[in-house]
Amino acid sequence: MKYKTRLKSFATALSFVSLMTVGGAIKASAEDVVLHMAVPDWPPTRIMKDMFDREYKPASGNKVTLDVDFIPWPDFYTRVNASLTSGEKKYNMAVSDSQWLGAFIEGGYFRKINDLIDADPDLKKAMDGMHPKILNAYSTYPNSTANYYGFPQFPDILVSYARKDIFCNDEEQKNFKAKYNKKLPCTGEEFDDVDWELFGNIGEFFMRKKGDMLAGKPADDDFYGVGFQVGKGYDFSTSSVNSFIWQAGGDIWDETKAPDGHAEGQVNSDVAVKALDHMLSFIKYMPPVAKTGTMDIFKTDELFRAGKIALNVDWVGLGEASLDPKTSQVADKLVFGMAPGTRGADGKLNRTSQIGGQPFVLTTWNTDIINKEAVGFVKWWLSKDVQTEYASKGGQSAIKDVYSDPKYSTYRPWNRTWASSLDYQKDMWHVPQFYDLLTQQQDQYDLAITGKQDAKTTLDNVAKYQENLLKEAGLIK
Amino acid sequence: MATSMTIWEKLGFRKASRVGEAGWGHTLWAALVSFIYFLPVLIIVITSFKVQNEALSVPAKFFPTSFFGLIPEQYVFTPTLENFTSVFSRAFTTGGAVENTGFDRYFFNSMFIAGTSVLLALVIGTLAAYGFSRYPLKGNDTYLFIILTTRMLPAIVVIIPIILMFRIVGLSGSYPGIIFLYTAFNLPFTIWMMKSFFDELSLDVEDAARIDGSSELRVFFKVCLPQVVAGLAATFVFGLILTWNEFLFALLLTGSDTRTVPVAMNQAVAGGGIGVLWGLLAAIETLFLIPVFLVTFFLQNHLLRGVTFGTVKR
Amino acid sequence: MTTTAIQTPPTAFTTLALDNWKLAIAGGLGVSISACLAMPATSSFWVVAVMMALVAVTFVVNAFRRHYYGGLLVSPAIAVLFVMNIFPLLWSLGLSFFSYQSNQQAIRFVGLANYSKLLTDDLKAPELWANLTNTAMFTVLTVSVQMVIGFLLAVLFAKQFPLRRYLLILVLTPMMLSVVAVGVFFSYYYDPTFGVISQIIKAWTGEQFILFSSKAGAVAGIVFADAWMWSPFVMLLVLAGLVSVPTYLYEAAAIDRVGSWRRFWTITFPYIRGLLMLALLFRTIEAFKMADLIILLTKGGNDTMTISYHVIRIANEQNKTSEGAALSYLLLFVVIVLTNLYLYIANRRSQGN
Amino acid sequence: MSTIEVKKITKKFGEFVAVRDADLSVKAGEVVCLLGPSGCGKTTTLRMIAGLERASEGDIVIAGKRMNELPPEKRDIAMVFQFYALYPALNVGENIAMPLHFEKLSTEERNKRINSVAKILHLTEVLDRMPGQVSEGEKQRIAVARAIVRDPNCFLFDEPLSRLDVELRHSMRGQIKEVLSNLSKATVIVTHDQLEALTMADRIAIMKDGMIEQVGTPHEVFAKPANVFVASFIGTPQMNLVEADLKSFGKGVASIILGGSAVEMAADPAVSKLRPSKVMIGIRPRAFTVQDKASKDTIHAQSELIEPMGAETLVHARTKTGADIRVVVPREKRVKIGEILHLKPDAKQTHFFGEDGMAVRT
Repeated sequence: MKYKTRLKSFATALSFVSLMTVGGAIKASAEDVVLHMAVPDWPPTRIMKDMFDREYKPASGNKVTLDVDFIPWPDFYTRVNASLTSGEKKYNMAVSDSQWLGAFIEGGYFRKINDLIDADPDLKKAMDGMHPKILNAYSTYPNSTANYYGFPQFPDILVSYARKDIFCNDEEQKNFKAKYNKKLPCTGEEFDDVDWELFGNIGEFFMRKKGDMLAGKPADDDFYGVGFQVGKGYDFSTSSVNSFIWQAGGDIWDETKAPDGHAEGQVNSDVAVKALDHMLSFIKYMPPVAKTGTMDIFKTDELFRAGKIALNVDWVGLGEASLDPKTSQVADKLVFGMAPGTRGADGKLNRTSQIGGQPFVLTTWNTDIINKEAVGFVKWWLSKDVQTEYASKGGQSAIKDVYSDPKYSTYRPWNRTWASSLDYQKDMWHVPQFYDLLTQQQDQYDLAITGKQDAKTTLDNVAKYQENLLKEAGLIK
Repeated sequence: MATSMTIWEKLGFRKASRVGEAGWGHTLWAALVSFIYFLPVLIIVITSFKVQNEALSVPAKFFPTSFFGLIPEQYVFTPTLENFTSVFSRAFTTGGAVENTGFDRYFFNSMFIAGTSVLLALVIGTLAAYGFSRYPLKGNDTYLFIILTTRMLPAIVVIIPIILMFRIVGLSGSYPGIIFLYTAFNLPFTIWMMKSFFDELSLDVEDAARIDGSSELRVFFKVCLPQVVAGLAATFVFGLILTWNEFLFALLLTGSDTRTVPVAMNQAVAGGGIGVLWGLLAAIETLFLIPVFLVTFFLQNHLLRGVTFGTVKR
Repeated sequence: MTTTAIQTPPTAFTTLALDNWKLAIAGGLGVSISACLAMPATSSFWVVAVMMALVAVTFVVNAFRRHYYGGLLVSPAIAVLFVMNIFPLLWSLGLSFFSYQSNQQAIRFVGLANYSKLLTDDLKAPELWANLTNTAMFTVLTVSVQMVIGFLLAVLFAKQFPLRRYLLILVLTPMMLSVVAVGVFFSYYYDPTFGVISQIIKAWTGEQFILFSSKAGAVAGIVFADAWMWSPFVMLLVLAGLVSVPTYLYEAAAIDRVGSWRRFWTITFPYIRGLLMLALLFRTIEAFKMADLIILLTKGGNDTMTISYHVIRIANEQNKTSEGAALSYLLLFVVIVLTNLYLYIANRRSQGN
Repeated sequence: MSTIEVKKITKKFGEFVAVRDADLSVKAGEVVCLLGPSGCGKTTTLRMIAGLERASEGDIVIAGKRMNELPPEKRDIAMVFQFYALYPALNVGENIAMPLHFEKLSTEERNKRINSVAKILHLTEVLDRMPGQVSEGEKQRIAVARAIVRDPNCFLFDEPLSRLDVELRHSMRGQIKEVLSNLSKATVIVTHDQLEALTMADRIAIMKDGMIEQVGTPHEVFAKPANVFVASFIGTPQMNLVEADLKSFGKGVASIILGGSAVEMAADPAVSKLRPSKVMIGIRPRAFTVQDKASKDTIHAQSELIEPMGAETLVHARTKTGADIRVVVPREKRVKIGEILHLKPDAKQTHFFGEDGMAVRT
């Protein structure tokens, strides 16, 4: 009797288990395909979702739905990382910052797409039509090899945001000429030609106290010369420092040279130290928040939109807000140029710069039907018409056919700089240890930016840590 | 002969009429302190009525009207309700269509999840507290200490096992999952709090009820429970306040359908290709504050009585 | 309170009965272990779960048959806590003895290596100590500020006065806010350009005021925001103590012409001492876990990194699950030692009086 | 000089008037009891004297100084609270010492004072104990000790004996009276127990509904109650108050109809002002003599209930009209239930009250 009771309870438990398993295993029917995608919540992804819903007709005839999980930016990494590493297998596609690739590929979450490209000539054509620097940064792992993983979702570059009303003011032009014997830039083309020296002059020149004359009027608040990202959060200061180091001819630890490339000696080379010092020299021309280590891309953008900065270098992806009079007090006073560079001996500008933006990837647990529909979606997404429409709505494209169309530069004022800037884009590490490398480096840069440590010590610390870590990981011999 | 009262006394600015009681003079002091203390919240509420461009103006604009020219123009902003409508529906891209933001759902989720889990914790925790108080086990204090210990670790430590567990059980992104988790999250506090209430009750009444032939259940429901209503209310409010704003578990364990407001709130911290949408964030927080504010306000008397009863006389 | 336990003879170990919890444990353990060894993780998890359920059922049946009401009442809570807290805790305790990164498939048993590395590695140990010192500093500062402000607010609200109800709720509001909103808005208040505080100071002194330009400023800013948010919690507890002091004692003190200082220490304080200690315990535990405000305000800049933020970085951002787990257990150890010390002192004090 | 004068004080709590126009003066060395049923305003009056409540109107003069606005600290008074208000965190000695800190005495002086009061009140043994560890009677004595340890303007006692059992109460009454008599301070004692008031007070102020009904020595209030309330409140068993018709009055004799019996009895000449009218006749239960047969000065009543009280017997009897009359007869006098009694009231202990309830007396 008692034995029976026990058996019965056992059976009940078992049936409960099997019920749950069956419930979890219900798959989408062949006609109904749902693509689950994790994306950050911001306009480029919202536009994509909107276009998909209105325009996408799958060639297969299946009913394809794109179920997009819009995750707020500040938590995007945490959420995606937790979902992937816990084996939740929730998403079929995900937007990923380019530097996350290694971590999630090594973990076995992101799918290699070479087979899909090879099997599909249309997709291959689309990939070939992409700017090689973008393709390299967004898709390859190990970096610069022919192993592909991602497609561009929103490629992003740094540009100069400037205040036309101030730069083109006659009085200011005259005074600047008198002081530096240089022409103060005013048009977009003139801004394209700004090097860091002129950038520094501009910074110094436009430092104004409240009540000082600014473009013929007394300033209503303190005014600052320049701004770019030097924040401690995420990759902000690293993005700026990387550009300076590359332009000076130095380099960060280069994963393509592993396992022979060392961090010691490279990361803290004299060139790198000088480059970091160079970058630090501009902080005095920035709004005071830069000295607190919290001047991230949003803060400098916010200060610029509030009319506190003359010249700001920031991502194109944040540009829309400065054009919108609802969110920007300088909406009608803007001029854009390429991000500043370092002038070489030949007089040409070296503009090598940290790339922004994100690719999106497929995950490894997708079924064939999901993969098929995902590829269909990708091909649609990378097609010329769709990319053109995307760009016209405020997106950006890495497809040559799209951005080389003369109409492209009319979509947004900064698009003029797009094609020529792409050649200079470069990315930081893609190795799985990137977050470890990044946080320690950000900590160290923060000490330098807030004036607690000199450039040499900073880079020495970074180099020592990286050398140690990468050795442990087997990436340095 | 009537005592002469000054005009001030008539207005209420009198000395205390008895020890421990204070008049309007004290109110004035308390109002000043409360106002200063409340100021950061007030600025959030004010900001919720500002458009983005005015939210960060220098000098800061504090007044919705100039009060007939009393306040200089530079401190006056134009109040708008736009942020509040934007909480629920707005265009996500410049010139894009106005879409539902899902916040109606998120508000429901927050209330449902927090409410259910706090109540559940209250039920389970009260039973356990009664057990610990009336039928002490061997090593009772050790159990209680272990229960308290579960609150000491940073949540991040247990998060990976919990995600794994939820994935296997299929609770990920579902209501029951997060509700059970919050229940567990609230239990230690509930048990500790309720146990101290039960410890305070006089056992004579219960024994009398038993002698009168009441069952153990009846003793619990009819004799004990009515005596700790204030404690239940206080525990409920504390639990609600702590659960209402929980962020990390909600971020990692809710899906897009079960997302709560604290997580969705970050839409306004870096959303729309712009940094903080000050007005929107303020509007979300203001709306989000209202339910818990009202609950606390209406249970305020219980809150004080509850806390006192449970812990002082020990 | 006597438990009316009915003397039922204990079930023999070998009897197959629903109240034979000893056999259930033994059997369950055996089945679980073999399942873990033989089956993939997803299936063995279920087997373990069913075995645990079985053990739970036998316990309940046993308690019910023998009228162990205590056990019956406590069991739902224990079950929930076990599944949602203790089991994951044990799981991560186990992980702390392995070398495991959540974004890599490889897992390897390393014993105490994670712990010893944290404590002795010449790169990690100094960082750990620096973070621990910072955490201790934040805890001491924010908890003492909270105690003082909470206490003063409680004194202000202890008397009965008109509109008290409405003013009190204003003061309670900060702890109802979301940390995200508090962090973001305090970073606005502290902002050197837009911030209200900086604007006022600038109008006053003419000097640019940058709060977060030094460690002292950053710590002050973080402590201020945290204390602002949580002083109402302390206030509520202290207030509860203050209003529980019988009025007649104050009246007697007034008659006896007792000075306010002596009145506080001899009459008021004994009533709030227990609550102050309780507030101290709860706030100290929470302060030890402080991370989110720091992430929102300084991102750990200006040497404001805490141990809890460090754990988040390691376990979450860098996916070093095992190392994070080991670090958390070190932290838990510290907290438990402190709590026991606290309880010891609290007990000795109450016995002393 | 230790005196208390309360002049027309009134206390309002919102609309509710707790005390109305109370007048009272206490001379040095005099003990005045405020007596009345609960809720009559006696404690409020005491608290106003102490300064724990502020008088809405009227003046409070202590030691010749008007003290309306002064807080208790500045009035220099000592008070014993109903629940003793011992400081729970201090031991007995420290409790007694509390009022002395204000005087900034040297430690020896302080100890000397404490020890001397402790000796008077037999507390020497318990000085080191906590209030939770002493008996109820000791608590009471500690409260008294704390009051008399200093030399205040006056003493106030709020229901000092209400929490003690009968025996303790009896002995404490004596102790307190003895202690007070040695101090010669103005003292106000609030009580609802008339026996306490009658034994301890030099004068008694009887309060009802916030008004002082009568102030007088114990003898006065007992023998000459000012009105129906005082008459009924003072004295056990309670005075019989029976409605009657006053028919005529002449030559010091009133003819009345009381409980259906026509009675003639000697009465105060002031009664002449009343006639003829409805009056209230007050007769103490002990003021009856039981006669063998009816006469013109007896009341006809039938016994209904008999309560032996030891030395005496209380008989409840009913008149023809149904009015209840309490009669105390000596133990030897056997009365049976149902027996017809002819009760002769003692004219000297018979009080006439007019329709306004006031005693009619010259």
